[in-house]
Amino acid sequence: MRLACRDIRYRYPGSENELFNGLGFVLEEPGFHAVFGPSGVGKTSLARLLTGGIDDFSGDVAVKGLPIRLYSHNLERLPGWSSVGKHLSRITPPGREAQRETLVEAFGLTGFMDSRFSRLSLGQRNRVNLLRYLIQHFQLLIMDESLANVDEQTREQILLTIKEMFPESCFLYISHNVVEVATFCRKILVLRSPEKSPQAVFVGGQDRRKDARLDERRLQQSMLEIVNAS
Amino acid sequence: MRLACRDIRYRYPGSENELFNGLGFVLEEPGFHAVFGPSGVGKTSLARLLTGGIDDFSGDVAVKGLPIRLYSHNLERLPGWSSVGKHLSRITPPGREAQRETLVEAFGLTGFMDSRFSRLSLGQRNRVNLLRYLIQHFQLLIMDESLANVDEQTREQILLTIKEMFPESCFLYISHNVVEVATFCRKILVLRSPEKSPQAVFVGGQDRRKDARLDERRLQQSMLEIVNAS
Amino acid sequence: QAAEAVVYRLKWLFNVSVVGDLYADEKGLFAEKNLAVTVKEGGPERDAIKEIELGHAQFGVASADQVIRARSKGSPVVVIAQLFQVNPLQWIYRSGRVRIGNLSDLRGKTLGVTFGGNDESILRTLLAMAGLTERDVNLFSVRYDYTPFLRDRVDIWPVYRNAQGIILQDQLGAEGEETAFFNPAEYGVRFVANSVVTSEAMVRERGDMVRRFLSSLLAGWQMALEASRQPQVLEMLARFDPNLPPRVLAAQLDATRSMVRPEPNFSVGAFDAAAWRQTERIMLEQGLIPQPVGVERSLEPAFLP
Amino acid sequence: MLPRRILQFLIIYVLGICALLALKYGAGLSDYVIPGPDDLWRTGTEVFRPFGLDVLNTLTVAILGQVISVVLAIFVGVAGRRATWFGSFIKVAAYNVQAYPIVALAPILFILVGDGWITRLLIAAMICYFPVLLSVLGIMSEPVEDIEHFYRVTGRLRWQLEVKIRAFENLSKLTTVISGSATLAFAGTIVAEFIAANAGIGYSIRIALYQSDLSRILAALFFIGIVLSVYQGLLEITGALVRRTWAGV
Amino acid sequence: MLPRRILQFLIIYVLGICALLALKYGAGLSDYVIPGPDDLWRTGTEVFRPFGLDVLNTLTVAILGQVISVVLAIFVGVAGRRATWFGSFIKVAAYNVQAYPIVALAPILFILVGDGWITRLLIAAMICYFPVLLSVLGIMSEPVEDIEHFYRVTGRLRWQLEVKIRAFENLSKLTTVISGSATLAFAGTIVAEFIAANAGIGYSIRIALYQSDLSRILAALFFIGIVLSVYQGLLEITGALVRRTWAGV
Ligand SMILES: Nc1ncnc2c1ncn2[C@@H]1O[C@H](COP(=O)(O)OP(=O)(O)OP(=O)(O)O)[C@@H](O)[C@H]1O
Ligand SMILES: Nc1ncnc2c1ncn2[C@@H]1O[C@H](COP(=O)(O)OP(=O)(O)OP(=O)(O)O)[C@@H](O)[C@H]1O
Ligand SMILES: [Mg+2]
Ligand SMILES: [Mg+2]
Repeated sequence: MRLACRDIRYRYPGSENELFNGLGFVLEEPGFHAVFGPSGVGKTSLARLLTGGIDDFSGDVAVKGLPIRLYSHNLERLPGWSSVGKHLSRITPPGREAQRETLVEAFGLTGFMDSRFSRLSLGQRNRVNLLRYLIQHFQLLIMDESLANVDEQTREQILLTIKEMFPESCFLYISHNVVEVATFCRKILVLRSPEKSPQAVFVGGQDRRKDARLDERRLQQSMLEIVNAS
Repeated sequence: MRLACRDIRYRYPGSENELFNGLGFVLEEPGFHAVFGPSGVGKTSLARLLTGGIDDFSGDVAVKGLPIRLYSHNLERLPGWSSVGKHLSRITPPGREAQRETLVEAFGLTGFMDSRFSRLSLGQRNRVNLLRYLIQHFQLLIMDESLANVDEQTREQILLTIKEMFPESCFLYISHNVVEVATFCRKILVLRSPEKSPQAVFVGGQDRRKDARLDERRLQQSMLEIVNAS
Repeated sequence: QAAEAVVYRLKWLFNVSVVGDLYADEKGLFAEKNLAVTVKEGGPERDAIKEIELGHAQFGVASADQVIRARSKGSPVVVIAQLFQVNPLQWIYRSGRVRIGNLSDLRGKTLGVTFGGNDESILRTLLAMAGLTERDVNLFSVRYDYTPFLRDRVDIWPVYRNAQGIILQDQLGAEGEETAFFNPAEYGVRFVANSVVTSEAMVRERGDMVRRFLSSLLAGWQMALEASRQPQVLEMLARFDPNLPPRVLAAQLDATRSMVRPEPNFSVGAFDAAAWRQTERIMLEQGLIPQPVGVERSLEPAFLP
Repeated sequence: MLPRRILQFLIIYVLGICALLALKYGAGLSDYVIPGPDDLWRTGTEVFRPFGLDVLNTLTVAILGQVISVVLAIFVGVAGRRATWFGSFIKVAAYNVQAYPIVALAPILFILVGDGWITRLLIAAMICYFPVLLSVLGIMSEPVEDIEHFYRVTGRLRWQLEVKIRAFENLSKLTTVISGSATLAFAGTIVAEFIAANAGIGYSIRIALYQSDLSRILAALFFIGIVLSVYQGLLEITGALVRRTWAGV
Repeated sequence: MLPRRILQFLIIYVLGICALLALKYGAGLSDYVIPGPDDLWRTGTEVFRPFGLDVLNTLTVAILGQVISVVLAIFVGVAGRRATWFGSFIKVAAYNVQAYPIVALAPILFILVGDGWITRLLIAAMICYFPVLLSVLGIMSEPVEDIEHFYRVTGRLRWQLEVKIRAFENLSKLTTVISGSATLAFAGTIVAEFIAANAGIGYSIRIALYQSDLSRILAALFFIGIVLSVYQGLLEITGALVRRTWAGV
């Protein structure tokens, strides 16, 4: 696989400043990666740009081996006319039912399959939404603050499960939590303000997996690099 | 001031299990407090219950010295017909203009006063929304994941500014970030599942303020207590 | 042998103006001639000639102007009887306040007129005869309801003299107001009103049925207008038009009789060819038809008894 | 709720009658312009049964007409929701048909479908469908991004689902419009009866007009109002029920 | 957009005429039932000027009527949006007035306001206001929680603000309904002219009906369609403009 951006320039119509000003990066290995950066730096915009939501930019996005790229974010909703469980089973591709059940379990949602979406708590909604994307066919999934309203323990369990179940896929996880991205992600794309050059740099993370111990020192090192880069 | 709940019982209509099953706590000092607990435990529900959004519960909520209690959350929006700056100046109580300017600055929103709300990034929206509550008259403000989509650095600055500007007021900050609540909050109300008794316990936090150093050991201690309690 | 089904489309609602048609149906005169006739009410949006051409009806009632217009546009319509000898379309006025002794009395008056209707043609002819132009009078556009007349904003108001005319006379009379009718025929304008029509094809191919139908129909009219049957006829009318008090119905029937059977031994249905020609001439003069149609040729007296 | 509705209608009706009577006595108008109370009362009792039956007759046609028009409006609204050439073509067609007053179309209708029951139904449906259509168009042409996104990007957004999502998200608006449009179906049926039928309350109104009998017209308005209030109330209750069951609130 | 709209109307009109002509020749009907092409053409050129002027006359009344009806609908919709006794009273009143067919109300209208221009305007407004009302009611009675919350809890939610918020959030639905209701204002004006005026295209249609002159009616429909397409198109452009400037999109 290969995901390469070259000299991306973009300015929202009606806005004064360029958001991307020659942004470029190349990502060649699958795995659980992150996009990191301060609020307003353009993470969501980049994600939409990579998945076709924005297309009036200049520059190149070259993609190889990632035919299906999905973008999910934390404000999505499920339709309200039947329970979450029914909706999930309707959108499960054939053969993925077992996978779905595993994820429901790991996401701590077992007790909520009979609820309507509108009756869930915010974190429960986040999880249900992410779950339905995970059981789709995809090669790249962008998770835009998809777990922002979930508690840390559940989040950790979810991230580890995802990494275990989809080792071949490519993820871009957008999060504001340094510790988290440094711990769980393989590469962290740090976005910076358009005045800085380059506008994006990669930092290596600890890529922690289930049953693996974490080297505290190296984690500190990653976090420092991330903070310095941003 | 005094905020006391005694034997609160509540079950959402149509749901099977009790959400609150004899919940009780007493909070007697103002300051920046937190409500903490896993996703779905009932933080939002408790907040709405304390501010009048839910009123068909049994048990007592006794309040003294907190006549104006506001609830704000991270999914609120501003109307779209004019810029954020215009909306903010319209809802500023007389005499609070300077305060507003200070907050805009501290929240990192200076450059966005001419934007419409719908054109802001998620974290920017969060901040604008919180800001407008802060300049209102209130004695208690509940912030339900109000900064969930803001990066850590900005969040830290915001929390410190709030604590400095409103030392007399009472805040209940709902967040999933243990480090954060342990660092910045005075008391942390940890909510637990309804089977456990008591359903809520208070843990002390480090209540960090501007220009104050943090004792790493005591922070670790607080965090541990929080995690153990939940 | 089963009765033949026939649809007969009237020009207006069930009321005194169709009393003969109703009577023929009620008394089974059609059935006697082995016809199963469905008598259908008419209305402002109804046009029997069109329905006959479309095959929705076999017989119908139409006014002379409709017939002439249809002929001028090539419709194969034929008139087999003329029901009204005097046009019931006349103008009511409060005789206590308005005086119309001759045509020139119209000058300066507010005249109700249904623009596009027969009464416009008639009124314009009358005005021309009196040497008046539109500027010498006020023409007031008449519509569904009579309020402008009732509130005395209009001096003379077009009505069917035998139907609404009687009702208005009765209502105003109850308040002590005298009314009278302005009848164009008295000034020589004899615009023909309701007549029985069918299609050329019917006349050509189903002459026998046309004869049976018409004889039953006219017999119905003859009988309905005989003074001896008045109570019976009034009873029937009261069933079809239940809202009117008996005295009004009786007055309506009297008025109708004088228009359909002006003399006691007049044979209902006869053509007044001169009136037809006058009607055509008026329409031609007013540009309502582009060229003469020779309306006599569409009158078919052969089926009259 | 239903009794309240009827009470409210009665209040309005009585107010209206009082206003007319005030005008009558104020301006000294005679009984043939505005009938007096005794006349009104007599007529009212007289026509109680026949008008009651007429209104029920009209109601049946109106209900059917409304069903047809709602189906039609949803059909056109769904077909015309897109900003494509075809979508806007459908819209132009639907709008133009509406602009033609029934009175002008009636002759053409009579040529095409003959007279009778069908014409009455058709006219009722035509008068009723348009307002529903406008709402359906407004609702159907506005995406519900935060729900549709998933289905769109995973290739699951068939038009049925799109319509279902948008309808569900605007359920209360839709039920308001649909239950409100009962009024229009009723008015439409009356107009149809007025020009084309020989049954129903519209037909009775036409005769009353023709006989210049305002008390009968006022009596007819009374029956129309009562029956409509009940029908509308029932529709609103149904709407609330639909919302409850579908949305599970 | 505007030329496209007109083109689409022309296509529909021509299709309609062709269907009628096909019926004519198929069933061998005379010119009296369905006029032939030469008759149509002659009538068309003959009435070009007078009908053109008539339609414009009608248009001015329709525009005014629409403005009145939109104002009225918003007024009633705002007053009736709450689920209170008064709100539902307003609604019942507004609904009932609508249910009464204009033909039945016309005598009362004439008594109250006399005939002429005002009556015409009033009837146009009455026919047009109801569909707008339904939409406004639907929109106004549904809270936009995530925006209103702040204003409500800080005691700032005056009714004006509430209305503004709900209107803004449903702007595209509102503009769809309002621009669509132009059609109804037009039809309403024509009906009013039909029963109450001596000017305008409705009046011309009535005369043509009395003279059973289908070619004139078809010509009138043509003019109505063209003018309406243009008016509606302009309204839609205005709507888009309003959306653009107000929403700053
Ligand atoms: N539709 C829009 N029109 C104009 N400007 C926009 C629009 N959407 C976003 N922006 C601006 O572009 C910048 C980047 O926004 P984006 O949503 O990509 O940020 P982000 O990195 O995702 O931030 P956050 O962490 O707060 O979600 C912001 O300054 C925002 O104000
Ligand atoms: N309207 C409702 N009807 C029924 N159940 C509800 C409703 N709202 C919330 N719940 C349930 O009540 C529980 C508590 O919800 P609440 O939103 O208070 O949780 P929370 O602690 O705020 O969670 P989170 O951190 O995910 O926001 C959840 O299990 C949720 O499913
Ligand atoms: Mg973002
Ligand atoms: Mg919550």
